[in-house]
Amino acid sequence: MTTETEDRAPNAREVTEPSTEELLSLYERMLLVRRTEERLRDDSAAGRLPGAVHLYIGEEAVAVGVCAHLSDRDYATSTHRGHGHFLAKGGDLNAMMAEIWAKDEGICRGMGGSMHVADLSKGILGANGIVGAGLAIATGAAFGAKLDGDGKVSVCFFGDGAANQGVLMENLNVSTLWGLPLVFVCENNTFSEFTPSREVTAGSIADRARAFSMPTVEVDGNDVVAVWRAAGEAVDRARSGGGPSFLEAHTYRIQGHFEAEAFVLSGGRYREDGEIAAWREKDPIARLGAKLLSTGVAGDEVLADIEARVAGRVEDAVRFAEAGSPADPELAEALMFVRGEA
Amino acid sequence: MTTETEDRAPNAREVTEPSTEELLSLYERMLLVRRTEERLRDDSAAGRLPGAVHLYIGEEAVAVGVCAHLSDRDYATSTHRGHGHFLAKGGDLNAMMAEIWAKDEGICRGMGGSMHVADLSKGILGANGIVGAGLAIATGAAFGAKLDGDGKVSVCFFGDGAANQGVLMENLNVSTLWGLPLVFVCENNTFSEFTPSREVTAGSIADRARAFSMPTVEVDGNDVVAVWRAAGEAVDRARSGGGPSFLEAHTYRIQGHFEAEAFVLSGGRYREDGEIAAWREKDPIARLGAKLLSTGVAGDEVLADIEARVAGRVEDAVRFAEAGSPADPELAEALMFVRGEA
Amino acid sequence: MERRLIQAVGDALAEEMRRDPKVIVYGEDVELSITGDMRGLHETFGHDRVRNTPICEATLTGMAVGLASAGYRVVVHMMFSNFFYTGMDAIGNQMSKLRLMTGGQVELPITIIAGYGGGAANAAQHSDSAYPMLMNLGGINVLTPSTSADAKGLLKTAIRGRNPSFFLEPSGRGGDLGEIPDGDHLVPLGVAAIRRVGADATVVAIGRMVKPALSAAESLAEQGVSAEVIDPRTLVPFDDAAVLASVEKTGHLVVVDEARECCGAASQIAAVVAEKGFSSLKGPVRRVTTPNVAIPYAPNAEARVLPDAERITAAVLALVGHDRVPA
Amino acid sequence: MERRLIQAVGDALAEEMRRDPKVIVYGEDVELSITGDMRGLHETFGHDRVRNTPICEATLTGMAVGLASAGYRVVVHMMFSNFFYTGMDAIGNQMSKLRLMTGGQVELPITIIAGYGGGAANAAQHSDSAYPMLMNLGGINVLTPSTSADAKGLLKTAIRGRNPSFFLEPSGRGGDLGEIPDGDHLVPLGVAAIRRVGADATVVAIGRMVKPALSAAESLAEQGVSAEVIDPRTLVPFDDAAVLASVEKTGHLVVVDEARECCGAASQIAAVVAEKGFSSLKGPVRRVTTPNVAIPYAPNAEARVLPDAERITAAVLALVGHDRVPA
Ligand SMILES: Cc1ncc(C[n+]2csc(CCOP(=O)(O)OP(=O)(O)O)c2C)c(N)n1
Ligand SMILES: Cc1ncc(C[n+]2csc(CCOP(=O)(O)OP(=O)(O)O)c2C)c(N)n1
Ligand SMILES: [Mg+2]
Ligand SMILES: [Mg+2]
Repeated sequence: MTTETEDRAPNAREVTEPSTEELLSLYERMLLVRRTEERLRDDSAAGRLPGAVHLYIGEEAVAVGVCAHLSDRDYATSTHRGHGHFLAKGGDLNAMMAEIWAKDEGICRGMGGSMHVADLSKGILGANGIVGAGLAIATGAAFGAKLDGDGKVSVCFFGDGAANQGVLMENLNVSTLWGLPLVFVCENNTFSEFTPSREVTAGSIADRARAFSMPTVEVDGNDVVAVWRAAGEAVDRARSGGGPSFLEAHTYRIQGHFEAEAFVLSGGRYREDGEIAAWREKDPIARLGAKLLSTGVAGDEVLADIEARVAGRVEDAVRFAEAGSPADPELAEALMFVRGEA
Repeated sequence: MTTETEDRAPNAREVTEPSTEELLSLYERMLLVRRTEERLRDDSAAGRLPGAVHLYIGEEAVAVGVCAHLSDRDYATSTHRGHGHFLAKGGDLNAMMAEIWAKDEGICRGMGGSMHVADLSKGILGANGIVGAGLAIATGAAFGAKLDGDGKVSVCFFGDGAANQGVLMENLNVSTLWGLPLVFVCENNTFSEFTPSREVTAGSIADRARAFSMPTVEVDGNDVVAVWRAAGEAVDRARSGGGPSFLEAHTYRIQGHFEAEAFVLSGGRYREDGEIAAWREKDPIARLGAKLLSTGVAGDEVLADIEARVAGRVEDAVRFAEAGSPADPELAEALMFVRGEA
Repeated sequence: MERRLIQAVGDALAEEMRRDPKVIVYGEDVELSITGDMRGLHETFGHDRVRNTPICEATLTGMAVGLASAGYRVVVHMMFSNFFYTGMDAIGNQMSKLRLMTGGQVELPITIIAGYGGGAANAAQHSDSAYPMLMNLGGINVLTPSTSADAKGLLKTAIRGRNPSFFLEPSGRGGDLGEIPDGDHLVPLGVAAIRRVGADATVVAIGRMVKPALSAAESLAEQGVSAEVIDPRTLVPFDDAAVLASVEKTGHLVVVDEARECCGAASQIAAVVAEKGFSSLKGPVRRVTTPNVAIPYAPNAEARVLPDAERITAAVLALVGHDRVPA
Repeated sequence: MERRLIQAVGDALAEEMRRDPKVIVYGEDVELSITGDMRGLHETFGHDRVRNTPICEATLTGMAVGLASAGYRVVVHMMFSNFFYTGMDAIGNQMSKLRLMTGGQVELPITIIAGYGGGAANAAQHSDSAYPMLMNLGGINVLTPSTSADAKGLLKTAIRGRNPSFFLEPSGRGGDLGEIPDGDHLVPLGVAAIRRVGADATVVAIGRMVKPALSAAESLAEQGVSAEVIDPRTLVPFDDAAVLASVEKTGHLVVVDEARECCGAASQIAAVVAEKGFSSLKGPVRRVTTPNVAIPYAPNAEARVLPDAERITAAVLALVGHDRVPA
């Protein structure tokens, strides 16, 4: 679904459009996520990464469109597919790559890995390997933000599969009751692992939020400007004390569930190549690029510059990661507790 | 709320009214639950019962109106407040009382107690001390019923407090997807323990089911005929392959959360006496009694006969329980596993 | 000052909440406080700091992680330790792991309070002593006070601490009256208390089991057997040294634990002594625990499965019989 | 016939499903079978009997109780043992207790399958060996096959059985090829297998730990130390007798367990031997386990915490040093 249905928008500010600068920044951020993940895809295939990687390729507009409205003081929780959220929320690329390469310079010192990149200093409360776990964590952070009373906002990214975990309903309930500054962002990429969402999801996910009279919007998740607009309203509402909102972004997972998928499935199939091809046509980055060109916001050179800058950053990050020191094996025992403390 | 809003009722049979016989049976069943529980109330106060008892006084119309449509082959799951469901579904009164008195003759041989009365031979899968736990158990039984394909139905009784457990949403989802013969019956008695529902429940509980396009009815839970009618449609729908339905019965808990409440609260208050008095006016048994008299379905004598018969049964049951043998303390170790088996 | 255990809990909460505005309390029915340990807090500290929640344990434990990450000290009341199962995801997958997983970025000052154990005919779903599974997670402190003073002092330490802690109080009894030192009474984690000095056998008794262990020691004394009773006070961290030192002196170990035997706290303590204190042992170690059963409702059946003074006495006598002939 | 462990699991399922139409399999992504152990079942047995579910572990475990109560034999795939935490309520409060709570009315033939353990850089939330908490519940069988033959035979026994069983397979490796007897191969629960006969020390190794234990025994043999390696195969029920008999012979016990040390399976086994086999022991028992940490992602850090042949060898040598001088 690619309609943008706005049910209710109390306290919403005037809908604005991203400025030229903002548009270019959205483009660059999406491209950074994409090129980073393409590199992870290749390095994973080449056996250079220790663990599994779950890629966000094709879904970049969601994280980038939402996080454009957040500052480091705001909170976000993420999923097993978390590189995009991490980078969009301002996480350090080098430290993320070093993490995935299991290095001591990694953002989690090599203890977390791809599925668990977190940067507390940026409000990134962490990618999470437990489907649905980010929901309550985001609500807790939103509760803290509300108690602080200084306009911080908490955002929870979660998948269509996670939307079937009962914790969704619990957190819709708590956040509504307490008027928390929380934005639910459901990334409906049509799959839970290899199971098509429609086989495991009754009704519409957005309706589950509407049952709580929560301001709810469905948006084309491959249109970064549409996401930016909807998220802007939701974030503003949260900041100004208007309580939680719900965004369902319709998008598509271009890569497999994780990069070893083909090996694991050994020939098993759950989708048609044609479907993937059709969604490639809706690529959010290519779409914004074409729009930037056609509206004259940017010329070929500007885009080429961005491409080059991004490529350089990714290259640097990989070099940084490769040059890092191995993780410290003593950390496991040293870090479980804050030492010298109860 | 005491309106009876019917959203959708596909596959519903013609709405019928209970026959004279059925009306008298509803009356007697409600009275049996009431008089039994009054006895439990008194025996608990007198310190004659080992554990805590949670009473259903005032809510009898719900269990009785629903279970009138069920046979022993159908399944029901219940709550910590389960005596009414047990008796309405045809559980043996003597065996229940012996259970609460912790006797070997108890329906669970004294191993379960008040909060856990179960009679598998009657499809009573058990009262449950874990709020919300009955939901998935009922869904599982409904799945079995659907696989059996012989028209069995599963009913899940749960409270307004339980409706805030995420498992509600999970089971709305699964039962809708699989078209299970399941009837959700939410007993909204306005309290979770000492917390008024409205303080912990955002929106309307029925709306949570409507989000799944599930046939959903809100009904006056103190009007046994209204419950009987709504449940009849839902049960018929389930039996005939029409899938799950949702019933929210609005009612009120006349007694405390449990019988030691006054002691535990030591003066703490969470509701006004006037509220209790107002709900006593809507007593489901008195209401049906008055209706039976005013419509000439029954005269004073008939009702007096019923009263006497019920009193006799309760008296017998208490005598049965008191005369029972103490529970067998060796059972705990003997019963954990089916012996001689994996 | 003499206070019951639940009053000591309330006192500790009030003091810590007064001391640090970042301490937040929530849970089901904490405002009226069904278990009594939070009586009055809501009136004193208001809705922002003491708040009733919906029934949704999975979210209550997960929310604690988020609220702690946002800089608060979180206290969650979960009523009965059986409800840990309901809220187990965030306990097992988040709370106990996130500090390591984030490379030490996150600090989670979370204190979970719950009642545990049997003895009140609450039946299987309200009588578990569900701490062994917490002990196996790593990353979580487990506190089992047996006195009012320890309840207060341990809880204050936990709330002020920087790690997740589970504070387990014996369910629904309120506890006996006990003297509490004046002032800012803190009890460190990981330091056992010797409740009775003895020479012939070491009895390690956990939480509610300290009382029957002491009465067993009493009757053992009458039979000429001198039992040393150790209350570990916290199971994680655990004071290995205190137990090992005692066993070095006595040569015998009995561990009394209300949790079930298999992989319970008694197993852990027995294993530690069999590993590190083997040379001190003059005979087998003994676990006196609840067998591997669900707790039955009937009081006679429940009494049969819960450890009591009689079983403790018998276990000690069986051991000291190994190296002494009764006088 | 030679089969990998996951193939043996698939074979067992297919055979039992063919044998009994009441066997139903469900779980997240069981149709395509992400872990490979259910490959082909959906095509053979269809949607009624092999069914993908939404992601909702709390309901999957609870539904198993209802479906079993309705007369079916339920097999649930839960992928990783870490997800037991997510579905823990019905495991801890229902599945393990309802038979007693209903006075024996209910039978719950439920088999839960999941992968466990580390070694693949899956990090903390996908690497737990979450069976000690199951062992502490009572009322649940815990199966930890180490060979293809046992995987098949134990799983078939569990599915045909009348009690809840958890079947734990080492995560994501498929296992080595192993010979499986022809015909209706069943392995009884509660009977340990002696994987290698030895005289100087008993090494009890659980599940995936059998392999490093055997290679440790190999290198110990080169050093003149003869280790007996026992694979308990099931942790509940546990074959006390086999372990005690071996310790009686060898005088030394090392327990190797991938679960964390505190209240883990190794603690239980150590405690049993310290209780019932004390007089056989010539020295301390040793647990070789994962320490009380979350499993780190970095392979070097992960390798450091997981038990391996080297640590097993060292533990045995430290013990036998007690009563023998190296040749
Ligand atoms: C509690 C839990 N159950 C199951 C899994 C296994 N799992 C990992 S990702 C996934 C599918 C998630 O689907 P969705 O939420 O839509 O996210 P997407 O992968 O599509 O981004 C599953 C079932 C898990 N990690 N955690
Ligand atoms: C999982 C769980 N959490 C908390 C409790 C404690 N508790 C028992 S009854 C109850 C309130 C239930 O409210 P509701 O579902 O409305 O049922 P009612 O008592 O009103 O019939 C609570 C919180 C419990 N038994 N189980
Ligand atoms: Mg998805
Ligand atoms: Mg209620």
